[in-house]
Amino acid sequence: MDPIVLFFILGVLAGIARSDLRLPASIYEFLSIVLLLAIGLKGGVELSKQSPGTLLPQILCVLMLGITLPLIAFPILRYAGRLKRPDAASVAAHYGSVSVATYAVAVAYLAAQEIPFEEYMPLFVVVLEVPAILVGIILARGITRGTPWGALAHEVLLGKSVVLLTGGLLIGWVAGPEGVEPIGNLFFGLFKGVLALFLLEMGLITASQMGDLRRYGLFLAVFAIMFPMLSACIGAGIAWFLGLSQGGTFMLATLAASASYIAVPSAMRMALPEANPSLSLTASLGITFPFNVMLGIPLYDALSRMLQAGG
Amino acid sequence: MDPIVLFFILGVLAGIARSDLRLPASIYEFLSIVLLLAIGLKGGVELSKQSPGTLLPQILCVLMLGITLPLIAFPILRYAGRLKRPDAASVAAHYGSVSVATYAVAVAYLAAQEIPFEEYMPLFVVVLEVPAILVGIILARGITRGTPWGALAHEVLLGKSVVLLTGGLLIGWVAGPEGVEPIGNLFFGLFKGVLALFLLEMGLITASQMGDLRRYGLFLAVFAIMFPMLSACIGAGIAWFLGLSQGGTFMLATLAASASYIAVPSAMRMALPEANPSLSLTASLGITFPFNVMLGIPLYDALSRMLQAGG
Amino acid sequence: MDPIVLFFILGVLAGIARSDLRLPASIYEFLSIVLLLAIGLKGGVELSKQSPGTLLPQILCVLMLGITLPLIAFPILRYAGRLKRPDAASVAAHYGSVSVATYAVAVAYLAAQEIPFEEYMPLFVVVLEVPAILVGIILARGITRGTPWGALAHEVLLGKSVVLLTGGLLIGWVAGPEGVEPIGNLFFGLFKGVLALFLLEMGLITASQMGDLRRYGLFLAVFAIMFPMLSACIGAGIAWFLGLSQGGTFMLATLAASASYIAVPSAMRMALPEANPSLSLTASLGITFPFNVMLGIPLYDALSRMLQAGG
Amino acid sequence: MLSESRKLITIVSESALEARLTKDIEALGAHGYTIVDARGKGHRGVRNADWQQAGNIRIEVVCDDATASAIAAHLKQHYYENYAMILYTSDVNVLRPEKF
Amino acid sequence: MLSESRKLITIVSESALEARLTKDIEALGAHGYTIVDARGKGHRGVRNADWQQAGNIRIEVVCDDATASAIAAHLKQHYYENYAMILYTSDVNVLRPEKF
Amino acid sequence: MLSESRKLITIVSESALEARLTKDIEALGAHGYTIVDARGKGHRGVRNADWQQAGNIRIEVVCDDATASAIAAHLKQHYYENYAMILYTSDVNVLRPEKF
Ligand SMILES: Nc1ncnc2c1ncn2[C@@H]1O[C@H](COP(=O)(O)O)[C@@H](O)[C@H]1O
Ligand SMILES: Nc1ncnc2c1ncn2[C@@H]1O[C@H](COP(=O)(O)O)[C@@H](O)[C@H]1O
Ligand SMILES: Nc1ncnc2c1ncn2[C@@H]1O[C@H](COP(=O)(O)O)[C@@H](O)[C@H]1O
Ligand code: NA
Ligand code: NA
Ligand code: NA
Repeated sequence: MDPIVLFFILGVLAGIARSDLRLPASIYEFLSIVLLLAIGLKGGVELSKQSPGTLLPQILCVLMLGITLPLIAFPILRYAGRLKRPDAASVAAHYGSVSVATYAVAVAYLAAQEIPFEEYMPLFVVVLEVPAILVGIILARGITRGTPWGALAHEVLLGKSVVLLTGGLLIGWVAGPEGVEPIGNLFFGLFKGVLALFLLEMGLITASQMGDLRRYGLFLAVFAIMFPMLSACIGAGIAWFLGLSQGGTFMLATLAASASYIAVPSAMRMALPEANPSLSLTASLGITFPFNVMLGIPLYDALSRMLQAGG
Repeated sequence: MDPIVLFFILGVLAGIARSDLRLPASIYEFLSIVLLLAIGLKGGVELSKQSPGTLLPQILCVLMLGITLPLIAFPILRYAGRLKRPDAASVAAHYGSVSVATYAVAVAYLAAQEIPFEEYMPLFVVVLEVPAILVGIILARGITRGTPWGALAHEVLLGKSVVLLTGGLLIGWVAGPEGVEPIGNLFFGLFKGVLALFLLEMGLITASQMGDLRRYGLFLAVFAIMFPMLSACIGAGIAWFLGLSQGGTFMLATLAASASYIAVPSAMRMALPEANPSLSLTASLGITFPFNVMLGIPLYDALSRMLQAGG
Repeated sequence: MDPIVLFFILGVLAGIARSDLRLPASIYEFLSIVLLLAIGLKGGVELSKQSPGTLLPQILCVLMLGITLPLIAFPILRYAGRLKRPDAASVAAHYGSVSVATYAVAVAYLAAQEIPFEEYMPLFVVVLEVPAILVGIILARGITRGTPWGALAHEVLLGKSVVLLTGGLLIGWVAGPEGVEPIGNLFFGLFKGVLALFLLEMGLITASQMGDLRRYGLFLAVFAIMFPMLSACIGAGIAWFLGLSQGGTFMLATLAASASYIAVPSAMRMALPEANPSLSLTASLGITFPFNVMLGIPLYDALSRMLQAGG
Repeated sequence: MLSESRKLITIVSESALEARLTKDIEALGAHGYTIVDARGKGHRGVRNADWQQAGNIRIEVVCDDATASAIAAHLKQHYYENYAMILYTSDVNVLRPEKF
Repeated sequence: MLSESRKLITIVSESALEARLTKDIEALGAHGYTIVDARGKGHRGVRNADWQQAGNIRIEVVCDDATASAIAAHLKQHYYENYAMILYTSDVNVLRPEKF
Repeated sequence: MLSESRKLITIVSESALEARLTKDIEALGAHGYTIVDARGKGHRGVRNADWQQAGNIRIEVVCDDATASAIAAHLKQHYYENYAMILYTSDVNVLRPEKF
């Protein structure tokens, strides 16, 4: 098992055992900034080698993926799960969007096995982050009623994760491979170490979310495991349709399967304050994230191999 | 002189001169987390190469060391030093346990001279951390009276330093040398730099502890220098008995000579609140730590060479 | 364009767009501590190779530079700019002193082009930091009136930046090239990455300072661009007179052109509290710093080449 | 010297609301505010500041009676239903009444 | 609107006691608490929060009179002798009295 | 038990003044103080604690009336003109009056 996953497990166990271990909030923030920039930079460097002609259709398909996923999740949550309308919409938005931490673990997973993939994929992370939020709000409210769209757009598009990913992409794109080389020791050389520390804290946070699990019953737990697997299939299907490599298919499957726990919660708190934030976080952080990191990723890897072999 | 010791001296001087230099508390915390994990990981990787047959007798001897040291310290403190019973017990517990920072400086010291040692030694750090706490409490209270043993065990065994050291050991042990390689840039490549920054802050903290020195009189100062030298001899003796290498003898001597300033103070605050915490910290942080870092380590090196030559 | 400058621009744009991106204050502090130590260490290592005979005249000339610059700035600010006496004196002190961040960007600039320079130059940073503060206070008050010189000397000479630079210089000087090698991964290997993150936050801070720009009118903006160019010429002239290399000439020009935003504001707040701190910061952080980082540095490079070619 | 009395209104709520709350407070006529980061527990459970979504802020505003009432009414109407929030007021004496 | 009065009890003590104090406060009937990290000086010397052992926390609890008295009595009995701690109470008006 | 009354004086000012203010407060007879880091806005603009120069501290002192007045008078005279600062007092009941 990848040692970074062991760090996550250490965090979960320490959290469950109520250890006083904690990464200071400012350090968690710092590590996440470094990860977001590193992912953006790496993607940007690769981006400079792509032609817009290849990218545009891919971007459009990924955008469709981000719109479709919450539209599938919503009726399941609302009718099978009997969640209130805003809660169903909010959870749907979380699962339509992505988790950068899961993406980072997937990157490390491929690196450990030396499997190549379309390295400009961070672009898709940005593209997937936003649309599910809009879909979620419209699902809860319709288009007409008084959503503060301006303030919301500001919150989402200028939120930390979008700015750092996009900023990193642009800097990497402008600077190119030689340009980023002198800052590579920090952003690339330390990537896995930083990710390990980050996952340690994620484990601690996950453990504290797990406490609420009982409150929300079995349906949520089942949804939080089954829906990502469905999403992964859809994501892998689109990747196959786009002709991505096996590594790329795996990445898009994992992205689809991941659920947001940063950008979407903030946006929902603002746009759908009547939705229960703890419900969504328990699902995405307390179940889906650990599931993906520990079991999902090998599954999606197998899935992408099957598709590649079959195709 | 090793530059990391110079960082410590810089911190002490800046502190004494009342400079406004400070590492933020969250950074101090972060650096200590990295050091503890790094030490644990390194030890764990080596552990995977050892057989339980060699380790078990060593662990038992080291355990005895951790029980014996406070039992020797207590009567000295109580009768020669005329400390109150809980104070004597608390100081004894500090000196029976270990300081991970001192261990780290010793590791760097050997690395600079390219002297090998039994690299699974972090195991002994964990083994030495706990027993002196129990001995200290029993010395103060006896076994019968109302110590909250359950809460205390939780506090000690799930305290930050035990969790990180043990977690690091286990991760290193499971992952093995190739497994930890991708996170090596952070945990091993930066080790000495992180240690340098950590020691800078330790110097500042030490300087602030030195202020209280005058309050507690000469006996404490003498004890805080002489007792570590005695402990070092006992530690070195045990190492010699176990047939450890010269490097290993030096390490065990240094571990024995070091005094806790993290785990034990926390535990004593909980289990022996009537003991004066500032008394123990002044001794262990204000005197013993700088003594060990600047003078003790070369002394214990000489000691281990003598033993090795003699044996 | 150097990617570290792109990080700065990213910060400025994110700040202007009111993104919620922020580096935690403790991280900003940490990064600045690492940069100051790294700069000091590097300088100290080189210092050990110099003879006092070469250094002393250079130090004296640089000292003169630090005294002269505020004496030139003051009448401009007071009579052309019609600032109140304490404000004129305070701004003059800012521009007589230096900005370590600007120095770091200049170092990275030369490194990217592989241009050598007198690497003991951090010594000049320290030498330039202090005198302008004294000159500023005397310009505002004369020598006689009740300045708390003792407290002030303490504040300045034991301030974070002087202690870390001087400490780094001394450690580097004592430890020498091999001594600092084991801590080189952190202090030298990560230098540009740390600088990039630091400049990201500097950009955010700069953007927040720019808001006050309108308040202070055109004169201040013009001064904050023109005066550094004048200072750069004077600095370059002195470097030429001292026979420094082209790289060294560029560095001294940049140092002269830079304006303090750490040590001097603190000192002025203490010694000249009636001076408006926001006025000086708007000039030095809101205008001069971005100007130097984005446009000034290439200009001063051209200037130093001309001088070198001409001389 | 400290004879002039004012209201001190203290609000504890979610960190995420900082920008909106300070805007509202200023719009309702307060001349300033002071914020510290906090953690805590209440009807909406533990908010332990482990990471950004989970922290509180504690806002203090010194103002006159009318402004205090206006702030309390506004927050009750707009935030109480959906956000973690408590609010209380007390009497304080100030040094420079013209500032508040 | 803010006519209902309650007690505000403020405790400053050692960070190390956080878990125990909050447990006690809840057990004694308080419905919530707010904590901020602090530093300070008192009879037991400077506690400057340089590192973990040396920091304070400042806990605030809004509650009724009886709970406030119970908390004060409990803390006095169990912590005052051996720990750095101060405690004071004041009167506040609250918006939703049913919460406290 | 909490019958003894004292003054609580709260000061919000620039972080840079911490050392000087605590020295003054002790010199004027207070037996202790508690400090938390803060940010805020007032007549001298936003102080958002983004970096060292731009942060506030919030100091609390529990003391008798005379000391509170002395502190208020001293700060008014020495700092109000040139530094960002507010100050207010209120009445609190304390547990161990001999401490303050
Ligand atoms: N009784 C109380 N005393 C002090 N602080 C409280 C109290 N109740 C709630 N709080 C604070 O207010 C926040 C929001 O409260 P609530 O809306 O009840 O969850 C909590 O996270 C606490 O920080
Ligand atoms: N007179 C006081 N005013 C405000 N805070 C105080 C006072 N005395 C003590 N404190 C705070 O309470 C903590 C513990 O006080 P003590 O038990 O007296 O050492 C100190 O570290 C301060 O933070
Ligand atoms: N009306 C107010 N209520 C609460 N805090 C205030 C108020 N006015 C000012 N402050 C705080 O006091 C600091 C200095 O105020 P000033 O001197 O008015 O700029 C501000 O940065 C705020 O933190
Ligand atoms: Na998804
Ligand atoms: Na020991
Ligand atoms: Na200058």
